[in-house]
Amino acid sequence: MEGDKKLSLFEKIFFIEIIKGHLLTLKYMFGKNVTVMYPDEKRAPVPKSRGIHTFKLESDGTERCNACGLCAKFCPSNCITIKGEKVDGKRIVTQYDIDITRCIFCGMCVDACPKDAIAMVEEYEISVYNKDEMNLDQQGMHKYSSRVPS
Amino acid sequence: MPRKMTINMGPQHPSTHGVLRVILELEGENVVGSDMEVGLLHRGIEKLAESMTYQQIVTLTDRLDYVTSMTNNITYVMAVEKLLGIEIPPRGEYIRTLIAEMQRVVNHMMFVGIYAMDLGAITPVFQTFRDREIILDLFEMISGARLTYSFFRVGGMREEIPQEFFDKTKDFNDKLLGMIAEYETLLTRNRIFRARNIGVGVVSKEYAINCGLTGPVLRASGVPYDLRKAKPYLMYDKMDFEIAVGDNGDCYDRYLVRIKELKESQKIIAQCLEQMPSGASNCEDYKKYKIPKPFKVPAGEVYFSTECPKGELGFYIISDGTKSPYRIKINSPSYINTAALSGMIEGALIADVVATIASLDIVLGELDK
Amino acid sequence: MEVILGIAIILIKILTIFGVTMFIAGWTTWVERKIIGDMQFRVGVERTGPYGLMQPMADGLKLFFKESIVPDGCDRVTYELAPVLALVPAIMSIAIVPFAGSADSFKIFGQTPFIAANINIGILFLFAWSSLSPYGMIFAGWSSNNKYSLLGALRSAALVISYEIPFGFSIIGILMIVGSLNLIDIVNAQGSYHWFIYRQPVAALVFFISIVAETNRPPFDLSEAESELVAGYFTEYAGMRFSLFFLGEYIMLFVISSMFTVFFLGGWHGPFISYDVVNNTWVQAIPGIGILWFVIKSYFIVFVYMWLRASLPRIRYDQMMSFCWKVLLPLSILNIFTTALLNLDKL
Amino acid sequence: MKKENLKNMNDIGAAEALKKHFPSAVESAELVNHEAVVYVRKDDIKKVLAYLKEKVGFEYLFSITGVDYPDRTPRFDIVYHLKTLEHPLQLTIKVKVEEGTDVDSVYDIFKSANWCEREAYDMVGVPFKGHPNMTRLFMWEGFEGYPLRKDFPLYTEDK
Repeated sequence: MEGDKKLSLFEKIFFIEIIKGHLLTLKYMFGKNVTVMYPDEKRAPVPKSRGIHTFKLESDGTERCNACGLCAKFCPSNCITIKGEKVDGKRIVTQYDIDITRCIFCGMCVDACPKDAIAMVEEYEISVYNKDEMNLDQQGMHKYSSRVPS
Repeated sequence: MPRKMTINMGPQHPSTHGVLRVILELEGENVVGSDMEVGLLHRGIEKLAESMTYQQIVTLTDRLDYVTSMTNNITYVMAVEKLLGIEIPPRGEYIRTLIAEMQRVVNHMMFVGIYAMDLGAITPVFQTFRDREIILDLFEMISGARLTYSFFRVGGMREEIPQEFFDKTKDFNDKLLGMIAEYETLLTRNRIFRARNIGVGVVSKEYAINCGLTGPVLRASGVPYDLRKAKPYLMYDKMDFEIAVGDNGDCYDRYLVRIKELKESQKIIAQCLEQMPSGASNCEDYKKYKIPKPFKVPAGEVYFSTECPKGELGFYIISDGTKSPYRIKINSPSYINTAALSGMIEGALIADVVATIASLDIVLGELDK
Repeated sequence: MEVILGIAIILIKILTIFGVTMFIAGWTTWVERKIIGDMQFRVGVERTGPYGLMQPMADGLKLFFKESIVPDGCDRVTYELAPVLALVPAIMSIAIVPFAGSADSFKIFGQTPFIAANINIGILFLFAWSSLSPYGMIFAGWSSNNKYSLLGALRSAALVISYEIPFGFSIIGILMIVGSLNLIDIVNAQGSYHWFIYRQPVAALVFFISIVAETNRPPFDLSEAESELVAGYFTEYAGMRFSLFFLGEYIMLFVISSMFTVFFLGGWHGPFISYDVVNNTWVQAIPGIGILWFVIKSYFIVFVYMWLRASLPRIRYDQMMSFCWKVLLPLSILNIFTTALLNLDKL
Repeated sequence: MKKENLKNMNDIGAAEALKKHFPSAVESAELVNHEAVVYVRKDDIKKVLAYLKEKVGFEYLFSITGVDYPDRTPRFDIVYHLKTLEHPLQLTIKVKVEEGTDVDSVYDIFKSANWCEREAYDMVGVPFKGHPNMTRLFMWEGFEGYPLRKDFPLYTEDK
């Protein structure tokens, strides 16, 4: 193959290929660093990024979800628990839990929702100190609602 | 009479690429025998798939070879499409070709970096990760994730791709050859790198075929077999590219084959972008296969494989006419390549064992399934 | 009175040099992380203190308070002895480093040269101590009852007999020209401009390669090759014992770099120097600049070490051995003969 | 069925030619969704695979797997996938195995069968006779049951 040619005697004696490599690293040394200084400086979020889940709200601030349960059914890792009841002839959701420790952020719940009631925002800093807090409940699903256009 | 020493390389070892356990019998530093233990990352993907619908299994394929999720997705959805008898429009096929080649670039960049790292050179890994980041950003732009994309769906893809993606890919592609030249400056001609590689971990042509090796490892042994040419799928029959073939089947050839494939991928990406047709990218009745409704697949069976960056990834799907497959068998390249490792490291030194394992480019998620 | 003053001077020298060297060794790790980080377009340490300058302190503290794990089935005495054996030769070698000679007009207490022990067999002293440091590795590898450690130790033992010979032979040419084993004499023989690096280029190359192997630095870090042997001979060490190995390595790095400066780069000589016609010697025009030159030159060599680490893959140990025996040794012998022929008049 | 003829053949053509050559050993050869599936009698599998490798050029065995049909006797299918490297031909060869019996190992013909057979044994519990190291591959020693059998539970109660 192409790179298989033997080193010539000239190259061998004067370390040509090693010197070339060293010049490259020296060039890097005076070049720009690519590190993103994470906590101080963050990457610009990608709008479509699949981060934490949130409810999409109607303009009057009510949930769109009617507890049909398709998201729970289509979740590959079975991490959504959903319960609803009928109030004034309209189904509303009474319990909505996402077990974030099991969630694989595949976005299938978003795709599955016929009401377009759930969305994922680009929030990725979701670590907490207590494992119990990794459960996203109905209250928590409102946290980033303002970030998604209704 | 020299006394033998048994040394346990892995599951926790810096250069076994995860949780591969290699048990080496040593005489001094020479390997006289070896055995392997795998399965420490076995998650039973094949069993899980039997209880999931065809759409949900896409998320499982992400977690096979987590470096090349896109090609896994493509292979799986194409297998199901073959079983269903769906055709997708040319734009969809071009997009799949384009993304498969970008994923190959990502994988081979990873290989070059990690391989150099295992041989003790620490800068290439940062070079390649720096450049890989650009493609990951592009993938994030279209799919929303950086590693486990779940982007392709049976009959099409999750979302339409914005024009910005193609423009940025073109910018990246124009710079790709320069990036490859940078990696090569530190490695290809370097005398220490060559001394560590030439004649190490040699696989003869016959042994390679007999062991069923795939991908760059097979081609480095002088077998010009590439599914993209042998059984063209997607748009590969319209692309102008060469198969990289090695001569000696040693680690150095495996490295060179991958460098050559990087350059060929650059050519394919350029052609894809140039020829990209407009129109729909999902199949006609894509609504039928969209997510809220699980679809049924006619009974039968199919084996479909594509040339993934690491080799031939095949899905053997048996369907019994329900919403979930009856049985899925994943034929993964890392698995088949690792099985032949024992024969390659016979008589080698420990340093050669490390080089050989790295040159196979294995990912344990795929090996253990 | 003279005796007491002499002892006091020596004690001051010892304390100063010891303190300064420990300081230098610690912050060399900072320098290394910064330089290699820059070469890989990273930032390197930057969280502790401005530019991460307090990082060595933090590392030291952490290692100091960390539990020192003793593996089961180890040979306790050798296990405890090994880190000490790795550190002591490095510290002892500092004694003969001539930071600045009597020619420097920056003088303390009269004519005292800036060297802890100005002995006339300086080179032999250096060789004796630097050859002892592999014992630390071998002890560590053997006693910690770990196969990876043992392999690392055996590698370092195999290596030490390979590189020590070209290491010694490479400077015989210089000794023939200078005619003295005293390091100050060797530096003075080079003056400002007659550095041995261009009078003895082959020797310089052989010596440089040997010292990289001597200090176990990449690309010759076979005995601690982390991708093969996990961490080599100190796999089982943790806490304070590990930090002794670490300190030993970095002190040795500095000592050996300064030896390259002494032998090939003209020691403390540099620009801003003038010729003292009355005493027929070279003196530094600016007081104290000799030490500065010495440190700059030594740190250039340290930089080259880091540069090598950032650019090269690791060599395999059998290739290293055959390289030492088949290339370096003949080259150094050839160098001795050539030097002898060219300097026949001096013999 | 000859090496030279392969050029003009498709998968099912090759399968039918194989049936013609081994009328007794090959039970059926049919096309299932584009795949040429050949059922071979259990005792003849080694003979057929050796012939395919030596004489025909199907030299590349890349997958052996077991499929469980609990309602059928014989209960298991062992599926071999073979292909040629010169031509785009591929054969799916199946063997029916009853629970408690074993199949001849093809390890001495194809080295790639080493792990594939161990995996098939591990997953559905069909042992291969003549394999040098017939132990579990993925699951640990002492693991009870065979995960890819249909009667192996997917979920168990947490304790």
